[in-house]
Amino acid sequence: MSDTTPSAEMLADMYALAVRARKLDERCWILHRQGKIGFHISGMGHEAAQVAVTFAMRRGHDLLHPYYRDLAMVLGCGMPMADVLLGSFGRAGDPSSGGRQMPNHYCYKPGNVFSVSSPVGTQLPQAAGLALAEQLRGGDRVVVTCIGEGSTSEGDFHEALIWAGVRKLPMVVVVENNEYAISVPMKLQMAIERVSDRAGGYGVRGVSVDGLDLLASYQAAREAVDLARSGGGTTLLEVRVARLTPHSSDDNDSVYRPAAEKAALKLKDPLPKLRAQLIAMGALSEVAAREIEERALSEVDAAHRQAEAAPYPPEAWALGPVFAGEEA
Amino acid sequence: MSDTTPSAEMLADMYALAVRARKLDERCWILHRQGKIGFHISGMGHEAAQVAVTFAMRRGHDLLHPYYRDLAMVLGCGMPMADVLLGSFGRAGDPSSGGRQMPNHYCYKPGNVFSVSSPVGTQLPQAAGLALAEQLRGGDRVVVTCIGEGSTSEGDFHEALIWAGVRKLPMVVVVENNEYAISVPMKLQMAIERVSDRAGGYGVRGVSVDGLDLLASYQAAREAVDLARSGGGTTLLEVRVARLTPHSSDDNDSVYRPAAEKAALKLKDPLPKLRAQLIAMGALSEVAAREIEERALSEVDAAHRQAEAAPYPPEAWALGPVFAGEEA
Amino acid sequence: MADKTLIEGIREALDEEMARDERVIVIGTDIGVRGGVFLATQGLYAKYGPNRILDAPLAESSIVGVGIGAAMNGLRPVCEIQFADFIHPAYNQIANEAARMFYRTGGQYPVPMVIRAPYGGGVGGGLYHSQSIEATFAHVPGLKVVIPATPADAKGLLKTAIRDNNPTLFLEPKKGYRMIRGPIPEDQGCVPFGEARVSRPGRDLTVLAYGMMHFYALQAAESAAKEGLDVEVVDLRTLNPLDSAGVLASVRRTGKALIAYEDNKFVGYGAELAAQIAEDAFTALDAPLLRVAAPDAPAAPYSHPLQDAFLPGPRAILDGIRTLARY
Amino acid sequence: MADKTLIEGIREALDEEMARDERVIVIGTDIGVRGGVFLATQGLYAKYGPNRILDAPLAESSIVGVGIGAAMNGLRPVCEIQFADFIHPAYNQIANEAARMFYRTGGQYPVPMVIRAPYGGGVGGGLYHSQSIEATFAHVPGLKVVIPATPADAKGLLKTAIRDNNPTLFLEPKKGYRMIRGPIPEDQGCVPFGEARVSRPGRDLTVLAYGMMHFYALQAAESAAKEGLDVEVVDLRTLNPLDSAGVLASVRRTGKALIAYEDNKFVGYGAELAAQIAEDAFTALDAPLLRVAAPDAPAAPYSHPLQDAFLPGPRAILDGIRTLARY
Ligand SMILES: Cc1ncc(C[n+]2csc(CCOP(=O)(O)OP(=O)(O)O)c2C)c(N)n1
Ligand SMILES: Cc1ncc(C[n+]2csc(CCOP(=O)(O)OP(=O)(O)O)c2C)c(N)n1
Ligand SMILES: [Mg+2]
Ligand SMILES: [Mg+2]
Repeated sequence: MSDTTPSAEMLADMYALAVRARKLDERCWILHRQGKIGFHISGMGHEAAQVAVTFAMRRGHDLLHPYYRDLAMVLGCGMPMADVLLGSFGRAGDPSSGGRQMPNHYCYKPGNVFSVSSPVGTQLPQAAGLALAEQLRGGDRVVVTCIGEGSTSEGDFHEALIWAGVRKLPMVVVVENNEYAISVPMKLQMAIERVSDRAGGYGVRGVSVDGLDLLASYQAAREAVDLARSGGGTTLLEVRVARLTPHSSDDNDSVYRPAAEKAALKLKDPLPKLRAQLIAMGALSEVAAREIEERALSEVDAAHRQAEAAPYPPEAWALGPVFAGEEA
Repeated sequence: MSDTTPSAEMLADMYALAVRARKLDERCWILHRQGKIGFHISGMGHEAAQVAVTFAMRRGHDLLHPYYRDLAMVLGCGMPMADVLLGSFGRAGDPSSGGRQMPNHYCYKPGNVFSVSSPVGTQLPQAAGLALAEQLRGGDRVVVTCIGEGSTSEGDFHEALIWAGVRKLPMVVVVENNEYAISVPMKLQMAIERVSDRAGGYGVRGVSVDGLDLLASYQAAREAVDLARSGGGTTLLEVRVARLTPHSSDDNDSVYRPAAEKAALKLKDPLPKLRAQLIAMGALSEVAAREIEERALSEVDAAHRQAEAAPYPPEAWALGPVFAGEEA
Repeated sequence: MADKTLIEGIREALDEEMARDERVIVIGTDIGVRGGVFLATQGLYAKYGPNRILDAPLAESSIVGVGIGAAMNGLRPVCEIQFADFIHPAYNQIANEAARMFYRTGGQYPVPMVIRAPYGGGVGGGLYHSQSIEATFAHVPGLKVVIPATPADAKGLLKTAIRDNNPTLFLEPKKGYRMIRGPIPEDQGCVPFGEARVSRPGRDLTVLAYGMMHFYALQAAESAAKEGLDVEVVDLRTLNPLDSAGVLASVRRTGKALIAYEDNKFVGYGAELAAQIAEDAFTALDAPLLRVAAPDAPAAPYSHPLQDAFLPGPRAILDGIRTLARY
Repeated sequence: MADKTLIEGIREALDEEMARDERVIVIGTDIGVRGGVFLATQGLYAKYGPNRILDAPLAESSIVGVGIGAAMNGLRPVCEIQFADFIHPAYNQIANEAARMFYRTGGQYPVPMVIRAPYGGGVGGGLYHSQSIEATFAHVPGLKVVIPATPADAKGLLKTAIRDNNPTLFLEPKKGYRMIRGPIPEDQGCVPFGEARVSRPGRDLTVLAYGMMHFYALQAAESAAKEGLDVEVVDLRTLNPLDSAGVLASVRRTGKALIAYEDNKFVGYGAELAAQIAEDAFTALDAPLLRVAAPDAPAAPYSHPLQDAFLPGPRAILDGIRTLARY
């Protein structure tokens, strides 16, 4: 355990990543309310778990096939804030898709981040394929893929986990369980208490962890990534998180989420908790924390300015490229 | 337990059903070798388990959504042998499909047997829907559906089991595990020892039983059906059986099945074992057993004659009916 | 009679059919308390309860597969797929199972089921909230495919679909949910399948369209009228069964046909219309056929300039009308 | 040069491409020791081992999905779907994922993957071992669709597919696996996509076909010749990209076109051919277009008289030729 305990420096970096994601996320909601961007889907409440998983990876070396809430993860894998916002604004410079996909459908090749799709669950068999290729060539890269708990109901989840078990793939399947799929509560997706209970049926390791607790999540993620790298196969890692926002900017969750539950959400926010914890541990001073927060905000401001000023894609990008050119 | 212990009479009936299925099955292989029928896929080695499950049902009352190996089950639900053979010969009188589907794609409405499809696994969500309708209207019919172990890898298996768990559906999912999916061995389908280990991930009951042992299978099936009827939800019932034949008449299993394994298959045949057991128990005399066997053979002969003499469907049946006529 | 929206037509049909026939149930995601992401089922959960309005697990293949089973056991399910783009996981249950069940059982097991799905672009939905899927499914024998273009038809055709004993894919032009308005008669009944509607008579040429493109076709025809062109617009309403006779009759009258669809052009539904015309109204044709459709790229992109460049609309149809008229 | 079968062409292409490029792997069910149910991979497991020939779980969506991932991580998978009828569970991974990946990443992530599937009827396979699926997939932008009609093309087109950087659906007319024979040159190389082949030149009319129907078209043309009709037969070879120029050129030469396909007629691939001809070669047409295709019922039934009644063959094509010739 001790060798995976994060240093004070790393803890500060982790906090910085969580804050960067949060500040950018908040800005997106504002931009949406201002009518400047057409859509936003948020990672708020998932950040601690996402940061933990990201830091457990060898970032830039390992492969990430994320889902739409994984803002902290893609930032952690090196995607600049401005690049995220270029997507939100649908601008040409959007490295995910050149403005073709909806916001938050991340792709960031320099960071080994694969393209987020809308149809949920499709990334899982693909992640298994990424891991299979890695295994066949004897590489040491681990594949991390993420999915919401509701989306584990899709057949693709099952099929991917079968591959994972049968071939002992070097993969971590992170289920970000926020207990809702839009309005549908977890109990209508599964008759079990923990998503990780599904692991046994596939012969893979199953772990559930409090995803609001960054340190616990980091330990769990680190073990899973290390195990995958050392040939021990796949872990189904459930992080229990909270969706602090409506499903997306198109959603009104007060229709289906009890007022008391919504009110109690503030208490679940992992960030204040993390901040206090790190200060108590001495990993962070109040001053350093505030510096991190201010730096994140300036970064958001700069990214916002840059993205908003960026040009739209040329119309021709609507038409292609559809097919890759030939090469031998 | 005692009230579910089969009477001697019932045991004799069970043996009779197993023998009828076996004799008919053997005839089909002969007819195929003679070039009289185009295809056969066999239930040999699965009969004990199938008979057990069938007798655990209220036949004609409960619903059966079987798969292609379930010859003993459809006979048990009242399908006449001749009707089976009309399908094998592709004749008009085939009650399954009027000659439209391949042989062994059973459907027998008078016995509440739903139509077998070729794409494996599709029957499972449909069976969940049958059970859902039953539950919603407060009916007491149980839905039994069957699938091979290889086909449990399909996403549809997962999705159906989720419904089963979430809604506590009155259903029994029978997995007939013969350790092969055509040539692909079980270990390439799952990294677990027993298919029933998959039950835990769905919050349904999981049971594995020696499907070569009719009495053990009957107890297990009876418990599962009774539980379903009494509101206790779904059981995933794995019956461990043996595929005594190649996958189908199109297959040559000596390419992939070790000779020693093939030779040892005879020892797994559930029928001689059952016969000896019933005689030892006093449920059957040697004479009675022989009578059952001879009666089955005459039944096969008669059915064979009837089916072979039956007319082909009119050409118009190729074109329809495609759509059901309107009714208010 | 105050105008209503297309989505109101949908909701009224569901409500009235559920009230009329207790075998009708609705299965889908977020259709319960949430009332559906487009609010098609708003209020129905409160009215009919959890045994009639069933929030499903997020698993489209099972939404359809469970629907098939329920339909074969006495119910009449209406399955909602949240966006047409997400029907793809259910393709097997729809094409191999629902559509083939009646034929494969020699008519013993009808599957009285409706699958509703919002489809089409123009709402900033990008590649996966904009797709047109009608050609893919109209090609499947045994499946009916319906697309309403007015609120009254939305109601009347959905009622027919629910009462029909066959699996029916009911595609709703989502951009039109609130944009397309019109009267719905108090006593709006069933609108029969297989009857196209001449929504604007004209002599110079025929525009064949459905869904949102029908809405645009009327606009284009209006503009063309100002240029002295008398354009007939035909709303197909049901794609399978297709009212071939109605289509051919119009083309025979005008001698020219523009076929408008929002889907990708290549092997799209309009190709079938073109083929039937070229086979059966060949001698009546005074000009080549002309298709106005989306390019053969994946789907309408998110970024607004790209979306606009991608989607065919009134302008593209008007251009086509002018081209044909000049011929 | 001794004649070979179509399936031999497939096997040779796989073998040579695997030998040539170690990134090529094969994924499917029963493709290992069993060598595939049609023996397309016979001998390859022994030669290339379990790290190149991977027996998959019985789960088509994952066979394609895993293929996509492997393709994005440096391999060049050839995924085998045992029968085209069983590709339906993978429709989502093919249409929403493989085909859209390159576009949705602005060209960053090509998916160099081949999906092979035996298709078509006439082998007593009933509803689920007889389907034609080309129209469904040719309509998907971003996916190439190829159908060989000769052993040499089977080899040459499959080689091209494996080297192509795009997802390619490679459909093999299973009835022709052993029935279609012909020479395969020792040095058979890649056959380019997008080039239709005039397999029989003629002046009176054009028959457009592919796969098994091309085989029948040649037979029908032979019979027609005896009646004094000089029929041109064009083998499309690749359905997407379609060699529109080649198709139109032939039709312009002959003035008449019969479009033959084994799939259900309605919204089938032939509709697109008809549409393009009616749009772009209208003035060259001397007669209505004519499609010869399967009826709009689920698929070829099992029982032989029904199967024969269902499937179009040389006789139906010949009848069509006569009809067109008389016009
Ligand atoms: C195949 C498919 N069906 C439906 C949708 C619409 N949809 C988008 S997100 C979502 C809920 C996903 O819930 P969950 O997996 O729990 O993830 P969360 O959003 O809660 O993080 C739904 C239904 C979709 N994107 N894809
Ligand atoms: C979706 C689909 N894929 C492939 C096939 C071809 N196929 C028919 S049976 C079979 C093996 C099934 O194995 P299993 O489920 O173990 O049942 P068993 O035949 O052993 O009883 C396969 C691959 C099919 N019928 N459906
Ligand atoms: Mg969730
Ligand atoms: Mg098996």
